[in-house]
Amino acid sequence: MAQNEMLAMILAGGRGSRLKDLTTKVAKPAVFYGGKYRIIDFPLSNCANSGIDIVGVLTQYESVLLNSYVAQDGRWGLDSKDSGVYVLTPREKADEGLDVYRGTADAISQNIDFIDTYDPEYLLILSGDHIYKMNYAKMLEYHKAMNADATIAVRGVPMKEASRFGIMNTDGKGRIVEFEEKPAKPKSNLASMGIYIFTWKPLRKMLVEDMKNPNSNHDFGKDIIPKMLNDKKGLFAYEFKGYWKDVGTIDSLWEANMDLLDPKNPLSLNDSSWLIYTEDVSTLPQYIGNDAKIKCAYITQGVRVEGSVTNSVLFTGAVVEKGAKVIDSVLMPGVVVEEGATVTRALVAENVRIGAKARIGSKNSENIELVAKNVKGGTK
Amino acid sequence: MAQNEMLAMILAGGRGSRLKDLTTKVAKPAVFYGGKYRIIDFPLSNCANSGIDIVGVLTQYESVLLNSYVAQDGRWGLDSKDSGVYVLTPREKADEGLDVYRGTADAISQNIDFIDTYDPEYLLILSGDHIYKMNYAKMLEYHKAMNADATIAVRGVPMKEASRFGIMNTDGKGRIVEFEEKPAKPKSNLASMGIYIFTWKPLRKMLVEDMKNPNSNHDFGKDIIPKMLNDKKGLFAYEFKGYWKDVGTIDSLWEANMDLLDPKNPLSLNDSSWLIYTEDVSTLPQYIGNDAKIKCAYITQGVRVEGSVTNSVLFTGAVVEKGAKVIDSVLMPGVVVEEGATVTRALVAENVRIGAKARIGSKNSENIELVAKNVKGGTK
Amino acid sequence: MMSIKAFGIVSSPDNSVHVEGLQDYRPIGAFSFLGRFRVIDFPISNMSNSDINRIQVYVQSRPRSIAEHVGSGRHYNINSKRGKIQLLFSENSSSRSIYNNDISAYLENIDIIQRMHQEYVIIAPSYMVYKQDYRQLLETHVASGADITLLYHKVDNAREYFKNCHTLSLNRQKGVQSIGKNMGTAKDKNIFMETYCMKRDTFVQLVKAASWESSIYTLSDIVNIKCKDLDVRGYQHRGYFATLTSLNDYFNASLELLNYDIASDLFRAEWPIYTRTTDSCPTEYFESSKVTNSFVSNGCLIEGTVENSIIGRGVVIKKGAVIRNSIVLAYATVEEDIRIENAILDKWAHIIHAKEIIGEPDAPQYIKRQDTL
Amino acid sequence: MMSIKAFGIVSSPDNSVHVEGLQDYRPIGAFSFLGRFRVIDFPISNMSNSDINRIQVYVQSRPRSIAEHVGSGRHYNINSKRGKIQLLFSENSSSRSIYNNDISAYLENIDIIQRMHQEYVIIAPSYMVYKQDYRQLLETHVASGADITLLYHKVDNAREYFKNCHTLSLNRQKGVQSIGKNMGTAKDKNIFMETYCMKRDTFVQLVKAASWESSIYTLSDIVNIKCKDLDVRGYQHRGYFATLTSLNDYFNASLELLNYDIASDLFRAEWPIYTRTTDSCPTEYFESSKVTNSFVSNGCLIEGTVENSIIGRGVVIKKGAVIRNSIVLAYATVEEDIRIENAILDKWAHIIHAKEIIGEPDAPQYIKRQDTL
Repeated sequence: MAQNEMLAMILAGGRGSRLKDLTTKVAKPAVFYGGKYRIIDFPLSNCANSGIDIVGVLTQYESVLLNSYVAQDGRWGLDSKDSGVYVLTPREKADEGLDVYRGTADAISQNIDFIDTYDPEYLLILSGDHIYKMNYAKMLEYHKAMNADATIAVRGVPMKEASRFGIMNTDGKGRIVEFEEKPAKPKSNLASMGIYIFTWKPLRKMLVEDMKNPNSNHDFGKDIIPKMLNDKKGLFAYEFKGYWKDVGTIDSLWEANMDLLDPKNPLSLNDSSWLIYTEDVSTLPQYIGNDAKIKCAYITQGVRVEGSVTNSVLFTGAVVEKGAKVIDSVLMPGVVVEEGATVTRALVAENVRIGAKARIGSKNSENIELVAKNVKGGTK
Repeated sequence: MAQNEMLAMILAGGRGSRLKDLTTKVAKPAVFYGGKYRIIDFPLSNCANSGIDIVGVLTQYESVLLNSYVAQDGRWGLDSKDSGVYVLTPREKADEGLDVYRGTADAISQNIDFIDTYDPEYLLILSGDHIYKMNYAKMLEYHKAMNADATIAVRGVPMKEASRFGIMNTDGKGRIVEFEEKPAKPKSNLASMGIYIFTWKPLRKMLVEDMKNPNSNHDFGKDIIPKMLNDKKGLFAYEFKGYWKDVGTIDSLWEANMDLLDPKNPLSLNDSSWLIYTEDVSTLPQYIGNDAKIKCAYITQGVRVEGSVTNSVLFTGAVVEKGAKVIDSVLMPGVVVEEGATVTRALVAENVRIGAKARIGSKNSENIELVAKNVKGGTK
Repeated sequence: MMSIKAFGIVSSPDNSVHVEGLQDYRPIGAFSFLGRFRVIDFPISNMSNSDINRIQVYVQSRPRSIAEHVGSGRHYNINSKRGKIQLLFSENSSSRSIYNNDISAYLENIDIIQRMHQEYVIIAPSYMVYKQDYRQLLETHVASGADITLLYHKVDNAREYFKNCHTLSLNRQKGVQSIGKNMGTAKDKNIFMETYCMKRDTFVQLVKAASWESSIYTLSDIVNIKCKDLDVRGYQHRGYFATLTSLNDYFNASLELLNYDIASDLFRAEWPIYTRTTDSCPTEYFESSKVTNSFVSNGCLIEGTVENSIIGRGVVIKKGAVIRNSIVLAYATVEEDIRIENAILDKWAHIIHAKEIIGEPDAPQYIKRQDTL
Repeated sequence: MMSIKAFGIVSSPDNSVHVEGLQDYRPIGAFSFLGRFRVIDFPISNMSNSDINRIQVYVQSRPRSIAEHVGSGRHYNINSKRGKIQLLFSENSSSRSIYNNDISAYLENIDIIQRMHQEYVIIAPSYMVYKQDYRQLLETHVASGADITLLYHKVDNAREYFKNCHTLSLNRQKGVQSIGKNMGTAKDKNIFMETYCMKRDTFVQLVKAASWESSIYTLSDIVNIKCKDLDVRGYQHRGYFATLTSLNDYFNASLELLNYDIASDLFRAEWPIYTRTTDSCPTEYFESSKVTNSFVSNGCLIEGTVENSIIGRGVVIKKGAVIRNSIVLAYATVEEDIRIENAILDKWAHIIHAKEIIGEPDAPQYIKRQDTL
């Protein structure tokens, strides 16, 4: 029975503070992306499509929405008899105080008892805030073929940018010989994607030791990986070549949305062999009104367009009223752009109302404007 | 759409320390009962059968198993589109520290944002560790008919024992005029069952105020109910007459199991109009061997009996080998009683193995013996 | 959802109904409606929203699409333990004979009907689209003391439309005097919505009585006969109402909803119409797209022109193609520069060579499933 | 569950098979087995445990019980988005004609088969009980380079048993030379388990070829014919194996499992047999109960004597009643002092007046569903 061969743990505790007002109420993995999705739909759908049945989601900070969202595991088909998505928050034990997660490794260590319940052979560790499609079953095959202790997914970045990343230097046959965090003079352009497969038993042992180490940051990148390299364990790099995005800022979130308008966009959410699953909604299909004008747009069900939409992504329930113009923008769920208003190069947060004739953003702005509060109508 | 008319919140944070070794690894609501159930199956099944779609389960302490258990909301059919069982643990907010629940009212207060998401008219508050069948929809009808601010379920206890309970004194028409916690001279025998329906809006206001009150214990019984009485709010008692048990000790847990052997047992788990749902298991049906002798027993699937069983309750996967005797006992899941062993007046914890020819418990013991560790074989 | 004292039955049309083309591939209940729904989503959502959590769906021929779409019913928001959507088949399912009617289907499953715990039954057709709170219907039925209550819709265009439908003759007290056929002889009629409310026991008696009297009697036949002996009353429905018992009806009923006010009255947030999601991604509109007054489902790629039309999931409309007053079902592809007007393109149709497909507003052109033209 | 490169087909028996009594109410796949299972749980669990997450179940007549039992398939541990258990009906379902065979069912659904993403198909019957890891079968098939691999079981009692079954003639290299019928002429035979592994494309070609050659050809007929042209091989199965194509076979196969060693080899923790739970409570044994060598399901009330028997869910056995060498299906009631031996009591049977129901070990007495005797 292969079902618990590999368990996935998604680290979803990031505050995402560079996403400003988008993350004051929700954790970063719950941020909206791509017309109908939330970012965490990507790792969760990847797990479902890769045949992983049990997923732990490690959350902290303001996560009531994220917790409720991922708890509905039927959204990703992870609700069959022995499947499930489990929310794991820091918790109080009978003999200890209540604690937060101190680092990425600590988040796993605190849940060793959860993992032990399923007795997996391998542990997959993912980040909850990356946008990409990846078959973890293939990565596991590679891990097994290499007889690895740990396999780290990497992707090639432009050499000149490599010094901004955690860089893996390999022996040319995939084996990692060195790991450098943001090296001044990078020797390779293979950046860690924060996706790890560990053979569970030896990792478990390391984690137990690491928990007791007062000098450790309890972090995979800072402590566990360096120690494994030091101990001459078998660490291998698994190169990923598809679309991948870490949307850390408003500008990059906007950009990732705009990428979907490219007809050759490699994320191709249309591919029926690797669907991304998300919350289901009960709405009308999208309605395009009598006077609507739509050019280059990514629009989902429940949207109503009576005005003009160009180069934009519109989420469920967004409304563009008559005479309103939406250009180079992202309208999150429930946004209403009232009559005659214009929205340019902006990212409008959930349920925000842009008053009639208001003008938001401008064609030549350096940064994308985040609109997180209702905007009163303009006069012009 | 009636679906979120009433939300249920189950307080499942009790340590249950009087259940000794049964609750060192699991929280009390996860303790086994009745051959195939866990205690929390009762309030959860009652919710499902009463037509409640959204249930929050408030846990703390050692609850990884409880959290995973209730997260599988399909077990109670609470997995349809807008239904769900949500685990709510104490959590850290962006601006505050991480905290435990300070009292029953605080547990609700800390989750006001969760409740607000569903915007219910009424809030049902339950305890996770009581065994009973109750239609909360009927209690809600009563709450509405009385135009109550709060309705508290009560049951008649013998007058001489009334001083051990929280007693509700009513005006004879159901209206509560006084609440006395463990009164020396009880005026009534109506004991609170810890089941409340509140009209949500006014309760929400009270909870927000209570959170700021430094002198409050943040408890429904100690603070909220007395204050409501003081404020002359409409509090009503709803009398419940069926089987009800709070299994606080090993003896009472054993007793509640033995109650099921009574052919006239009023809990009647056989009633197809009010089933109690629980985890599904993939096992053989129960197998009764060639030399087996069974008299008065409550036995579930996956059990194998080759020996003799009298007056006992056997959980999934329990095995009674040849020549072994089980008398007046409860064998929890996976217990093995080896050849020739005898178990009398005992409660044997999950997966414990009683060695061949061992003798456990005695016919005339005052208390029920809890066996929480493997027992080596006897010599006799 | 709190449960009420009624179970639901979603009925099949009898064999006198046949919708040209579409019905060759699936029963009416499985017809796509407004792009993302299927017709059967309406009766089931009405029941679910009315707190009915035990529903029997009667299926006749070609049950696959209904069986798959309804599935376990979780997407209809019905508790999967306490509630249940049950598909009931009739063994004569494939035969087109007049004996194969609703009564014979109920008779075949009469044990199951008799074992239901609920005191009342609401019967609604799988081939009509409307919104109705059955709690109100049941309350009115119980309060009135009637034996049977029938849902009807007052129309003033019965001469031209509703040709296959039954009508109710009502007295001043809303008592039903008889059930007849709409012969198109008058413009004002009370169209019977094939929706019944009664006690389960009354229903069982009617089914048995019908089968004793004549093996070709339908439920409406026997109720018509019993109008003399029983207290049968009408309950008026208001709002959008469509019968889908001919290709024209289906075409008109769909395009009528392009009036957004009518559509948004049928689809209200407090009365969700549930359906099974297909997890398709948003629709992509390209540089050259021109879309007006249309409902478009997810997963489409649109480069061409779409006017006054309903576009199903995953449809591809290439550059220069023009779709007007048409219904395009899921996964159809219209290649470059093709013109389509007053047409219904069935699922997976692929229009490559035909330069034009033009029907009439009152006689839409139907293109078969998987046809390559 | 990781997914493999094959989809699954659970096939229906052809019309030559008829199990007296039981099959009047449900197809063999829906027969109760060992109290808590249904026969179809075995092929589906084998597939699920073998990482097959797309499964087509072909149903012929009386589909309700299978449709309800299989439902959305979540209880078979298949991802409900990525995977799918699909019920496929054949339109001629009710007809008993020889034309209504497996090939006609596959032909009717050939589009759906051709649209499957997986390269291989595993076909297993809904009327046999065994445990098999199809990953091993597929690996062997692929490694051998064969066109078709057939699962078989070596038996030494083919003279008395397996009368309705096909047999394989194998050469030394396990090449299949022909598929024949077991005529009971020899005791040693390779019984064909009606289980196939091949490429989806090969399967589609066989289905089409069969229908061109003769409209009464079955899949095994065409494979038999193609043995000359294609590389067809056998793969030997070991362990418990039962065919349920007659009432006797059903009776014997069930009671054989009362040998606990055989039963626990078929039901292993690492190879769970999934089924739909009915949420019944544990079984209650009273003061006067005497039960030996029996499998008992949940929800029973037992006051009487049960020996060498299989007792379904919710069965009531009153004081003084004696059940011996029998199979009692769910919700049957045996009143006081009644003796039952070598019998099969169907669901909801109620034995009140008949003092004795006695069959023979090789000719069990069958009592109809809901019969009151």
